[in-house]
Amino acid sequence: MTIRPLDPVQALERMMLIRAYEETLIDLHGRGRAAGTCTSVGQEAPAVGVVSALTADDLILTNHRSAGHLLARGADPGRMLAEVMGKQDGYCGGKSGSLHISAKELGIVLTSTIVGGELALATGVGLSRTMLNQPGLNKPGIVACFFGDGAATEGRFQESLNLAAVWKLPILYVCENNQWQAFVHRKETMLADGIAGQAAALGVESAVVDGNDPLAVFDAASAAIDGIRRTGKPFLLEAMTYRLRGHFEPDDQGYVDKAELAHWRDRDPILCLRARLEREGRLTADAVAAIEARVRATMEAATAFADASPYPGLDALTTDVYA
Amino acid sequence: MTIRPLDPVQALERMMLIRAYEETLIDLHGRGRAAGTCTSVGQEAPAVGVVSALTADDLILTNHRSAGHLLARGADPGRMLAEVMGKQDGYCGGKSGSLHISAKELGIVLTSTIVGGELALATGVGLSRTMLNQPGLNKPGIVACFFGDGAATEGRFQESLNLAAVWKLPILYVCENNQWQAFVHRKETMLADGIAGQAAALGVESAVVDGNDPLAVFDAASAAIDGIRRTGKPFLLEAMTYRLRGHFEPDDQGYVDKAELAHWRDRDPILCLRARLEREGRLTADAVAAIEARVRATMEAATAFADASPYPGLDALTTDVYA
Amino acid sequence: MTTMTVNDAISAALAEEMRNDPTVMIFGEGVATKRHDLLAEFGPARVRNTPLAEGIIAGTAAGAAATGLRPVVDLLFAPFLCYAMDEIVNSAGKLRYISGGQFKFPMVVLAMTGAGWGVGAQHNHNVESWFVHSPGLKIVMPSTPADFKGLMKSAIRDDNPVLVFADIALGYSTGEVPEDAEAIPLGKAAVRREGRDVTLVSYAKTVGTCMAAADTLATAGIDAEVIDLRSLKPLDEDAILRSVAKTGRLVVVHEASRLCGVGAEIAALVAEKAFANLRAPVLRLTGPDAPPPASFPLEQAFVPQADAVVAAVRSLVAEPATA
Amino acid sequence: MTTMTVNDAISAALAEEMRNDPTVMIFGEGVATKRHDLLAEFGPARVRNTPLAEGIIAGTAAGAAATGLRPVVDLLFAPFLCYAMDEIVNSAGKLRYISGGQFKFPMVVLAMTGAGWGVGAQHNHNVESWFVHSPGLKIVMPSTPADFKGLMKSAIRDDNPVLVFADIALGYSTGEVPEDAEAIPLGKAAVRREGRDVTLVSYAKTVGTCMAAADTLATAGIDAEVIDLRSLKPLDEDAILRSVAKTGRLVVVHEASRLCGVGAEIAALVAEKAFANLRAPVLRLTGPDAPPPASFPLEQAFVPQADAVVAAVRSLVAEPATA
Ligand SMILES: Cc1ncc(C[n+]2csc(CCOP(=O)(O)OP(=O)(O)O)c2C)c(N)n1
Ligand SMILES: Cc1ncc(C[n+]2csc(CCOP(=O)(O)OP(=O)(O)O)c2C)c(N)n1
Ligand SMILES: [Mg+2]
Ligand SMILES: [Mg+2]
Repeated sequence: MTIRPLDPVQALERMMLIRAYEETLIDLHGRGRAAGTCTSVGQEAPAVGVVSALTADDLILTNHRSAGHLLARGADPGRMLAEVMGKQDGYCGGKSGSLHISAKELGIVLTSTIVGGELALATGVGLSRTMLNQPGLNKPGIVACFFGDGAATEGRFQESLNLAAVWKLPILYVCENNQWQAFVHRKETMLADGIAGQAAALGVESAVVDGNDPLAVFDAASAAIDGIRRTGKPFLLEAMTYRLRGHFEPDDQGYVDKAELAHWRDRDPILCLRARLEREGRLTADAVAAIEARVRATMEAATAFADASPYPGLDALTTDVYA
Repeated sequence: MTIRPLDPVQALERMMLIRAYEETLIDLHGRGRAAGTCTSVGQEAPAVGVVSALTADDLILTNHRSAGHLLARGADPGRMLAEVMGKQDGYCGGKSGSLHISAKELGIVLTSTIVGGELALATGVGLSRTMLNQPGLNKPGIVACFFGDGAATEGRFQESLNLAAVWKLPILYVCENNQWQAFVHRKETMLADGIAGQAAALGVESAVVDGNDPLAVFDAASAAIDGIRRTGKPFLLEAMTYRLRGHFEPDDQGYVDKAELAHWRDRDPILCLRARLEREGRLTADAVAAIEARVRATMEAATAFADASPYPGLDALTTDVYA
Repeated sequence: MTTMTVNDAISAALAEEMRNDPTVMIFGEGVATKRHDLLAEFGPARVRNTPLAEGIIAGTAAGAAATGLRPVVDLLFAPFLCYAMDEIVNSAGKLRYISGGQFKFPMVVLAMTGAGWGVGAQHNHNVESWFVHSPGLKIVMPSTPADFKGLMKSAIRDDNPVLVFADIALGYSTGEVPEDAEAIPLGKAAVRREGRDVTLVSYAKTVGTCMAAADTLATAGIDAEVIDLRSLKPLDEDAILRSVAKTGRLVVVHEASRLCGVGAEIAALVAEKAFANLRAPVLRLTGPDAPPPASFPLEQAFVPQADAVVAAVRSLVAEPATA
Repeated sequence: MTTMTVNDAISAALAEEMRNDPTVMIFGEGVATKRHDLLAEFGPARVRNTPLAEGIIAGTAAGAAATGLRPVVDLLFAPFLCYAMDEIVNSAGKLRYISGGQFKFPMVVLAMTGAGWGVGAQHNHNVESWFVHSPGLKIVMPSTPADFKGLMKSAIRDDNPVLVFADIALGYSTGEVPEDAEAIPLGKAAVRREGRDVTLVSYAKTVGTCMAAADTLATAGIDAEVIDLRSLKPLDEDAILRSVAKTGRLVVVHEASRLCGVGAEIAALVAEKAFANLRAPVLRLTGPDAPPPASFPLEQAFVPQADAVVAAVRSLVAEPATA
């Protein structure tokens, strides 16, 4: 498996699209046109870094803060917005809403907004990769499971990693340690500064990475995925990052320490990458303007699409309950 | 807090009583006079070692394999047998049966046969120790929570230790790592050889002790309890021991490796302590005979008591549901 | 009389009971952040944030309740109770009985439920009937601020585990609450409107639906009695039977799904104990047997509406009397 | 025809379906140890022991089912399902709907339940009605070896999550099973005995109770029809309504507690849809609203007995006909 390097300018554009998507949604919410949602603002780097390191056959599980993962995988922002707005053309026909969007065609399976649900399901998806990767049943691929630092305090974290270790399941666990768990700071819920130590105790190898640097994340994820494909064993990647907005919309972050917020605002992953690329002469003001224009156009088209999509008919209330 | 030393001969007698109790029960079961039960045969040392290191104010939570803990705490074997036989004079009036005997008067609270239940409840008992240990509400004491290596693979293990660490709860977690989890060997369910590493990752100090040596267990438990009383912080003691009989009665242990069983039979905690005391000249054949006679008499009286106890009246079916 | 919202009524009850009894405390995910008034008044020992782990939160409550405290835990949304079923059902609900009455479990579990937020089936699922089916628990689900306050007070004072479900759509609804509101006894329904022709039994938000339907029916000369159950367990069977004895017709209305719901219990109760009074089939208007959808129009369509209640009643009154 | 026990019928169904379909597999605590025949035939990849962690077992099944496998999981005893409620209810039951029909969940959950082992309320609790109330699931609870075999086969082939509850008292009961037994469709009740005077509806062990009662009633000239539901969801409403249309009288009998149980649903169904046919009150004979006790005489008293069924029917037949 050779891993193509991540083009930093493309990564920047993808991150800017994610940010613009979330800002569009915040705006729609503010105008009463979308339900409350948990945004990924500030966490664009693990999304783009990890997802770029996957191949088309790999499967993804994610959680309530999933827009970055979906968009990094190439999801259509129009269908995503439509889903959040409960429209018929949403990925789930409007039945999911913002919190558990899955997109089978993209290999985004089983998004859960039960915190811990993604961890409980991931082992099964890993198991099916292993079982179906046999003569006559070829289904290659590994599993990437995104979850938060809060999810790591649910017992399912231990159960999932332990089973993956014992059964040797090809799972890349990606913890986006964004320092917050809804309205509670991580320091209030665990003594250690992160969760990698627990993985080690369960026999799962791990690495901690700067979760605001998409290139570092990509490298770490690529190395981890390479190991998973070679050994079949799970790996935990802990990306240290920050939730720059509140837990969900609206949330004034009144409970957040101002100094902490300022510290992390200075590390905004998009501003940092952009500044670095400009510093290194790899990005001109024109190129930035071009990206911004493309992103804006994409989001305008997406909004128009979602707006135009009808609500599902009332008969949809009871369809899709049973297969 | 000064800890009195454990009298090894008394420890031996207590262990022999526990063994005799279980053998009585096995016999009763074989004759169709008691329901199936999980015996503590082979695990007498952690029971006697830990419980002897507690004071009267301390509280105990235990699990389905609790006879040793109860008897080490001074429970009446007659009332225990009566409980297993579903009789009115059992500790729980016959409603529990063998698997979840609690005895409030002895500070044996909230026995659970849901594996993991003891861990989930222990934090609450620890919390009440902390909250009620205040001016005007004096309730001193720490909590000892016994659980198995299997329980440590339930996510409640992580959740319980993590909360105890974060809230600084005065809990001695005692894992009786007896190598088996019903019909599954520990090696099939976890990669590490024990669970102490997980405690460390959660910020809980721990120690591993020879769980077939009651004196070593007593020393380790005493040191741990001393630390808990001083710091208020939880501690995990992992006692390496072995389930010498099957999971429950009857169970022919056909699935158990013969060499493993032989290895541990040679380490039978009662035979080992007895041999050692005899070797050291601290126990004569007469003394052993006297102990055996006392134990036999105790169990005969206990059996007679349980036999004589009536079944509860049918009105008991719906009493004690609500307070 | 003061006018207050349901949310404020809950807070007021908590504050008053915490003032009255030093063993009352509250904890849960974000509880100390969100209830900063309580935190300010009662301090961080009695008002606590927890790790994100519903099982250990509920288990801690059960363990604490059995050993001297009166904990209130906020588990946020009803579907999250799935992570705490063992602690609520197998421990809090059963251990009193299993222990033969040695322990009691004075604890309160709070959770929101119901349509109104538009985030779908993993936040909105009306599962109250599970707990009505389970022994040893009490369940309240009020519809007015005064009832929330009075029933919360009783729930906290009760020596048994009480689940309090708050319909999310009612959170900001207002109502009169007596200044010196006393505790309202658990297990007493309220007749919201007297009537002769038909009995409408409901609870939570659909009580309002029934009141609206009754208004419409009145204009057509049909006189509906509206009963607000308030407590689902204990259930006020007398109030239901008394009303049906008078009206001879019954429609039960709730948002929870139909099969084995509270409406089934009430219909069955009446089909047994008021059969001779019944002049028409017993109807249930409930949510469909489907997960609640996120999409706003579907979410609203999930909930029984006043015009459906009116139509149901008209169909009964049109029915030829059979007795 | 072969004579076999219920336990053997379950094993036979598993083996046949595993032979037919390479994606069928089974795992759980001790499954590979206890089902050594399956292990020998299908190997350790398809027959697995797991760590002691019901949540991740069920979650793994759900994840695997959504991505190409047909897992069967054995969760041992019904109360242990409390640890897996999130995975069963919030994931397996809802994620198809939430995803707008993108995924399906062909999985089977096995558990034993009911009086008979004498070990109390944490091993014996009939919670089937919880799952009937929950969307997206199917539930079967057969009473004969042939039905266990045929319904297990259908459960494994079904594309939805199916829970199969095995009444522990029936495990060693025997019956005729056709050699080339075909799958029995889910959702079809069986009329075990035809009759004109009263309909007895039941499932699992109390079907036998009803048959015995019917024999006694026959000697008194009362002709009872006995319906064995077999599937609790989908429920064979037609079979029930057809019978009541004929007999005009209904007694529902089950071991599960009364409130919001399956009996409530059936009584409510009939009170709505067969009201005009009803000639007498609808009676339910159920276990009490209490945890199941361990004590043998109490445990037996928990379960409705034939003489109580006879008395109930006599009270109905004596009742003056109201239609
Ligand atoms: C089982 C469960 N408990 C609580 C919640 C409510 N909730 C949603 S997100 C969240 C915080 C999650 O924290 P973390 O896992 O760190 O993810 P983050 O939101 O920080 O990305 C909480 C408490 C939930 N959805 N599911
Ligand atoms: C939640 C739950 N799952 C499964 C069981 C069945 N069971 C009873 S004891 C046991 C093994 C427990 O192993 P461990 O914790 O190591 O304790 P040990 O029996 O070895 O003392 C199992 C699987 C149970 N009682 N509770
Ligand atoms: Mg977080
Ligand atoms: Mg063990």
